[in-house]
Amino acid sequence: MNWMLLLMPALPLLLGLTLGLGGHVQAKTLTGAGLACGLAVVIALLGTDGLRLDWILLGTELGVDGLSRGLLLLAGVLWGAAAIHSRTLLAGEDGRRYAVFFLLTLAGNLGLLVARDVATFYLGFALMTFAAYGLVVHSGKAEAMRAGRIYLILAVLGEVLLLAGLLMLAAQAGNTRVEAIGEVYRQLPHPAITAGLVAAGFAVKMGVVPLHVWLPLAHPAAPVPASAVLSGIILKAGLLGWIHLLPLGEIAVPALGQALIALGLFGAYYAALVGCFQQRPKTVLAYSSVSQMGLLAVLVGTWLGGEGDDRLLAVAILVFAVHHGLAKGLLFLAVPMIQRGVRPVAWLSLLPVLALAGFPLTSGILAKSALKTVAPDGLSLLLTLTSVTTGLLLLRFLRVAWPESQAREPAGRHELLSWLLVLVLSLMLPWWLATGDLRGYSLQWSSMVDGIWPLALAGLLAFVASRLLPRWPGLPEGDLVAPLERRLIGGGRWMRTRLERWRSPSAISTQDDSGLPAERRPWPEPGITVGALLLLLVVLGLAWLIA
Amino acid sequence: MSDALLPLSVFVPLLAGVCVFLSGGGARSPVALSGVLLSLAISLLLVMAVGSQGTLDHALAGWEPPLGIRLHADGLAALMILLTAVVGALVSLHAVGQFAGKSEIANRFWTLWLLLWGSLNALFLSADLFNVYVTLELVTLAAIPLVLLAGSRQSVSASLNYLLLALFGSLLYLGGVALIYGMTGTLDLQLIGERLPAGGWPVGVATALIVAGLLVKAAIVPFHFWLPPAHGGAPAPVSALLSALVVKAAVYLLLRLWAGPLQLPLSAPWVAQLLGALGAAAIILGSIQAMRQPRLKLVVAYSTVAQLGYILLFFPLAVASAWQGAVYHGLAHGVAKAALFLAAGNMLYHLGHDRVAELRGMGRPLALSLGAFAIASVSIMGLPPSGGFIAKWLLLQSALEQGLWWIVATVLVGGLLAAGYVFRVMRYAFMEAHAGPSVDRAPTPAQPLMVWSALTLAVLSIVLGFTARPLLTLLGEIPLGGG
Amino acid sequence: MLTGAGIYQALPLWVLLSSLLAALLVFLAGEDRNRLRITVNLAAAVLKLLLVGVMGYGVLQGHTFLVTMPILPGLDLVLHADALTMLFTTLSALLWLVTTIYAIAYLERRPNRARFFGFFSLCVASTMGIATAGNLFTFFIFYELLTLATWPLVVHNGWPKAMAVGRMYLRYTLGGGVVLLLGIVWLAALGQSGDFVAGGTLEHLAPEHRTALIAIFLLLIGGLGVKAALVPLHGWLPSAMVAPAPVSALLHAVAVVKAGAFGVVRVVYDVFGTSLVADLQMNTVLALLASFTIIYGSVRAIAQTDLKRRLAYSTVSQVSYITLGVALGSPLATIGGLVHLVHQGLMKITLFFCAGNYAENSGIHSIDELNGIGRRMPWTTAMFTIGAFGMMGAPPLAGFVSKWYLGMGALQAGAPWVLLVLLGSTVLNAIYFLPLLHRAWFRESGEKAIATAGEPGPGLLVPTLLTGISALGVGILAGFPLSPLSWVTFIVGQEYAP
Amino acid sequence: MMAGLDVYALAAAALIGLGFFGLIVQMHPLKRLLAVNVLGNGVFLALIVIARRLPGGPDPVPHAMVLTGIVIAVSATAFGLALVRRQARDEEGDDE
Repeated sequence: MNWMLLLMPALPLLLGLTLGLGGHVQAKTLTGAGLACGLAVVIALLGTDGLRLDWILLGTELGVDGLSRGLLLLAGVLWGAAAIHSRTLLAGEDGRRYAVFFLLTLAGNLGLLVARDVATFYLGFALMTFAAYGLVVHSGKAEAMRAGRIYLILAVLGEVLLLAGLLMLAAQAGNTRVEAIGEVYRQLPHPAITAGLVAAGFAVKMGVVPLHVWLPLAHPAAPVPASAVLSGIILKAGLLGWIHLLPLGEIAVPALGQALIALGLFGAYYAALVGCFQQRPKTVLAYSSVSQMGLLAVLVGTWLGGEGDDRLLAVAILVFAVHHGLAKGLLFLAVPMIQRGVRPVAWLSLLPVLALAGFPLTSGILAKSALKTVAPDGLSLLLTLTSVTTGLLLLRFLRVAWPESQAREPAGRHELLSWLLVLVLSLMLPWWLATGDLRGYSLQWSSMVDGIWPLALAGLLAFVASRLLPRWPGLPEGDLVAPLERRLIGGGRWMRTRLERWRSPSAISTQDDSGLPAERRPWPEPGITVGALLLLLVVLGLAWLIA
Repeated sequence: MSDALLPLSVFVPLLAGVCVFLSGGGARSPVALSGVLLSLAISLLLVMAVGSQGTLDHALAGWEPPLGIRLHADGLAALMILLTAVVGALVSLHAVGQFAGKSEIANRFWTLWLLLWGSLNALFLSADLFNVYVTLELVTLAAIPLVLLAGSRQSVSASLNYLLLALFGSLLYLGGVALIYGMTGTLDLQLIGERLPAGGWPVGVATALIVAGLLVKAAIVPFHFWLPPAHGGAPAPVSALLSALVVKAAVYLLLRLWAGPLQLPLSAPWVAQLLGALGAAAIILGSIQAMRQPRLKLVVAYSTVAQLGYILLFFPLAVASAWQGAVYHGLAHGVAKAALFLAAGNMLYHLGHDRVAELRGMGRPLALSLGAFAIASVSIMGLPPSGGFIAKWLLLQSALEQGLWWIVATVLVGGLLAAGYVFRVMRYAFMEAHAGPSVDRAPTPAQPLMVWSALTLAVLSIVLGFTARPLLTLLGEIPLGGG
Repeated sequence: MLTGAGIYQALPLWVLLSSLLAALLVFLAGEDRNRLRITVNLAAAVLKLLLVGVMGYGVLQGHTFLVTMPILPGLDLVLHADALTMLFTTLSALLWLVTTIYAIAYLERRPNRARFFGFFSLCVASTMGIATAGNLFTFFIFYELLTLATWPLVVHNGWPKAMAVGRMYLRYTLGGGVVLLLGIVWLAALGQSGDFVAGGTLEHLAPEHRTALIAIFLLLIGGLGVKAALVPLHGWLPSAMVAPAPVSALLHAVAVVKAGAFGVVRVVYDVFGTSLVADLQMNTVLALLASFTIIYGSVRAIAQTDLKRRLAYSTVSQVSYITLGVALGSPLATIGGLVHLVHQGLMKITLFFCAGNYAENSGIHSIDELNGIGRRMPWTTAMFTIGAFGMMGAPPLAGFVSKWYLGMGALQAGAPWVLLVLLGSTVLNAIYFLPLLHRAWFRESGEKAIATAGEPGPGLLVPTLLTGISALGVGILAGFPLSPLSWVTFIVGQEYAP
Repeated sequence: MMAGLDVYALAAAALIGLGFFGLIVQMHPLKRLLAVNVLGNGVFLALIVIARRLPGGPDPVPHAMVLTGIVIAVSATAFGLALVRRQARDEEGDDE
């Protein structure tokens, strides 16, 4: 059974690497991705023993626990749907390239989900991060290139911060196993520094403000299925990283926990507000993701601060992550169909929208309840109020995405199929994963009320605002990045000219075009007269010296 | 029995030379070659005898000193005889090719060269100051006509200059000998050491005269100026012999006098430093001049000026490892320089010119000669593995042991400068050339004998890097304390 | 004398001679005997690989090979084979075979092949000598021989620019050789043979000759630093890029820079010993120097627009990882440094093969010309990607393993600031490599890419693939018993054994 | 032992000085050759002086040395003269 743990990431990896050899792109990709996703679902459902492979990397260990099984299920579903949705892309120009990066990203993602040691986790994380770049810039448009550049800069930054933290862990205990991470932190002289680096490294992926700027750029630039997995599961890799590699529940790092909570809350509001002033549906969704990830950061921060109950927190995080992943993936998959005016899809898409808004009976209310059960006491109002901003944001989404006219062209078969798959599962999976307590709590009347009034308030606010503002103002995508980018580009150009002016030593020696030094004239030589006189001098000198 | 080898090693080459001169027509070359072979054999036997029995002595015709002539072979002499024999034999092979079809010049060459060989052996074996004078003059008088074989006008005036200065030098030397005889009443190298007063003006003047005379003959800076035109202008085999052996003879005498009668005066601190400084100046100036020469053979000739300087560095050091280093440098330089001159001669022979800047693309037609040049250069630069490296190592080590940093610096810088002039040549040889090297006349490829003799010498200069132990055993201990 | 045991014992000598004789044969065969030359080259490369394999097995069994030839009293030519030797010989022997194949294909129909391959073999022979040298004296012999053997390769094209670069190369390397020689002779003057013995042999001199030892150490490092391209002695390396691609690959991955780095390893571990180096406070000096080089090389690489020059500055930076690991002196850092000796070799040779493929196949020399070449030459570009990511230290590639151990070692050695260097270097590597990959894979095809028909022939492509996949393999299979990492761990275990 | 001044010793010194002066002042090769010969004769005379100065009659060894020296000097001078003539001929060849 446990060999599947290796096979699952290895299959897309090898397929991806050998796809360049030729062969049928679509068939291979779909088979490979399908098999891998199938394996993921099987492993997630059945569970398995761990697998130790000492000869791989620095001693690899694979395995699953409750949380990663849940995320693995999410990954299996979303990647499977994305693979189906990608069919048209695979047929197009550069389809082979897309397939390669798709499979590599998939391999990295699945690999990190089952990694149980630091190095392997980092391997999967890095593979996924860098391969995803290929997906972001796939379209080749200037916009995509810019998004890719910023994605890469932040990704490298994250990798570096992460590596620093991991090396500190490794210096203490070698290639640490995930289970033993708390023990290692206890031995560290300054656990807060290490934890800070690790947290910051993953925060880039999680889109914690202010490291979120790549998200609103990358999502709209990437092809639809890529956006879906990006928001749905790739972001969650950062979450898993936090859970695996921070000493959650083992030792408390209050300062860091509070920082995460503060940044998370701020991000939840800030991203939602900025998102309200965006023009494109995928950008709005991206901001929504940032906002929602902020809430997850609050949960992790709470845990890291040493508050709350471990088990409840784990469940809450899992439910929230799966709920958000499915709902957001669903919306991303739906966007092109909605924009083209496929009405049924548009109407059905209200389901995930409502779920994200935390409407009663949707998976959203489950997530919101979970959040409330574990959130620190002082924050419950603030957390509830995020539903208002989320509601506003989703209204904005509907506003910019809603079709102006009837469908000009029908939805593609694969498009529809993948969407339906996720839709069905999104209605069931979160409920299935939740504990009985949580389900019961979510179905209470008070929770329902809590689910409805913020939305109502949001609707009211939206109505008032649209009255007050005849022309809806816009904000640049990626908000903070615009001014920063100008500085950066200017600085980079300045650096570059500096560096270029810095003449290399070879430039001097290669000036000599002919390579021939001018023949220098030999010195004139003394004649006999001079020689004889010198000789006399030597004689006298020597004689004097000896005497 | 084996002490009979001493006179044989002197008279066999001399007689062979005379025979070549007397024999006529087609017989000359065979006679000459058999003379070379015979001389080689006797030299090798002599070296083996010294190796197995230690020092050998022989009084000519049973006449004992002071009126008789005593021949004396110790390790130092044996090594020089070995060098002469090996280099001489290989250069002779080269000469067979070089002078093929020019019987007149060949005749003169063989006669003079065999005479020179005999004189050199006599010089190495001489055990008294006056015999040294005689043999030194013999060497000079055999060497200068060899230079003239090229027949060019420059060589005539160069020879004349050299002759006048050399005569002046030898007269100075003779004056010094006279003074020493006046003080000690003997000419025997060993006895002088015992009888010479410890100091005073007469000793000073005598030593100064002798050393100065030898400096001229050894072409040590500032008396080097006669050497490059003479060595650079002569035919290749002659240049090789002159650079490898003839100048070496005078330097050998300096070492011999230090080892024998004049150790005390020559070890006076400032004298030793002065000689060392002259050596250093030779290394630096010679190398820089070598870099500036437009013609290949002049480059090699100036390289000789520079390389001779290393041996003089012995005087300020004056310890066992420096002794070994200096002598070994003499051997290594002899072999390598002969190879360089032969290789350069092959290029000149082939192209009709040896202008460095026009050697582009000569690597193809002259690959083996260029190879010989390159391999021998390794030793000249003092890079491993080669005889030059071993010598340099020994000199450096003794300089460091005594903390003589200026010598360390000179040796190291000298190596770099040598690389400068060697690679200047190599650079042109490696340059891209579509049409091959420029020529002054229709190219005449060098004969295999010429090529392979150069290559063999070059390889020997590398082999010397691995044979230091037996050769230095043969050399024996540094003769400290006079006699 | 020539008993079976004697022959076996002299294995290092045979390894050395296998390429020395190949060089000789190639020279003598001349320009026109193409078949013979190729046969000799390949046969020698394979033979050497076999010999190295046998030797490696012997070393693994605990046998110590030793050949001694007395040169001067107290001065022997010593060839030996210990675990460290095997690390370097195996790398060289493998890469020589690959590079030979590549070079044969690369130089097809070009002039002066006999000369090229002769010096090529001589160069490898010197490398073997450096690897098997048993004392500083022997090391120096081959170190200088290497200089002489590589110069003709650097100037092989014979262009005026190449000649000028050749002159510069000589100035640096011969100058370095002189400094090194001074250090070695000084050591000899103190009565030390400079034998390579694990843990060093000079500790007893420390009280009396402290200053001299510091000076000697600096001289040795200075001399070796030229070839190891430590700033400010690195100037020759980027310029030496005028050489043909296989030469660049050889210079950067196997022979020259590695010889310098290997020498640093020998000096620190087997001549001085880590404790003495630490006692003299030289480890800090060396670590600072290496760190500065790492950052400096990367920064300079960013500004290069010529592909090979960018790679060259990258080498300047990467090779110093080895020095850094050695300087830090903790066991883990040592593992990182030594394993990088192999890893950097594999990655850099891949990159240079790729650069050679681009140049040879499409005429691409500058970075701007890479646009869209990934579509035409996917395999080459894929290998280039592997190499580039490896240099950045991304898992599971070879560079990651090195960086991982270096980082751990830095913390173990109590030098957390080195972490900043490593991470800074990662960022800088990303800055100068990722745009290349972006161009190659994602930009619109440029002129050169459009004019390209496809991948180069198998002679160029197969070696590239072999090394690229190896760079991947040694990372993925780092935990495998015979991987470089395991081998290095074995070596370091010996060095730090009580 | 190198005792006081006498006419021979002074003459030897004078000859040496004259010869040296000639060698450095004269430019013509023939005159230089002659100067070297004068110098040589001075040295020979000095040797004779040394022979005379030893107690117990003239010492034969310096005499033998002088004889040999003269032979060498003669042959070297002859060779030198041949060279001078050759050089002169070469220059004549230039004039024509």
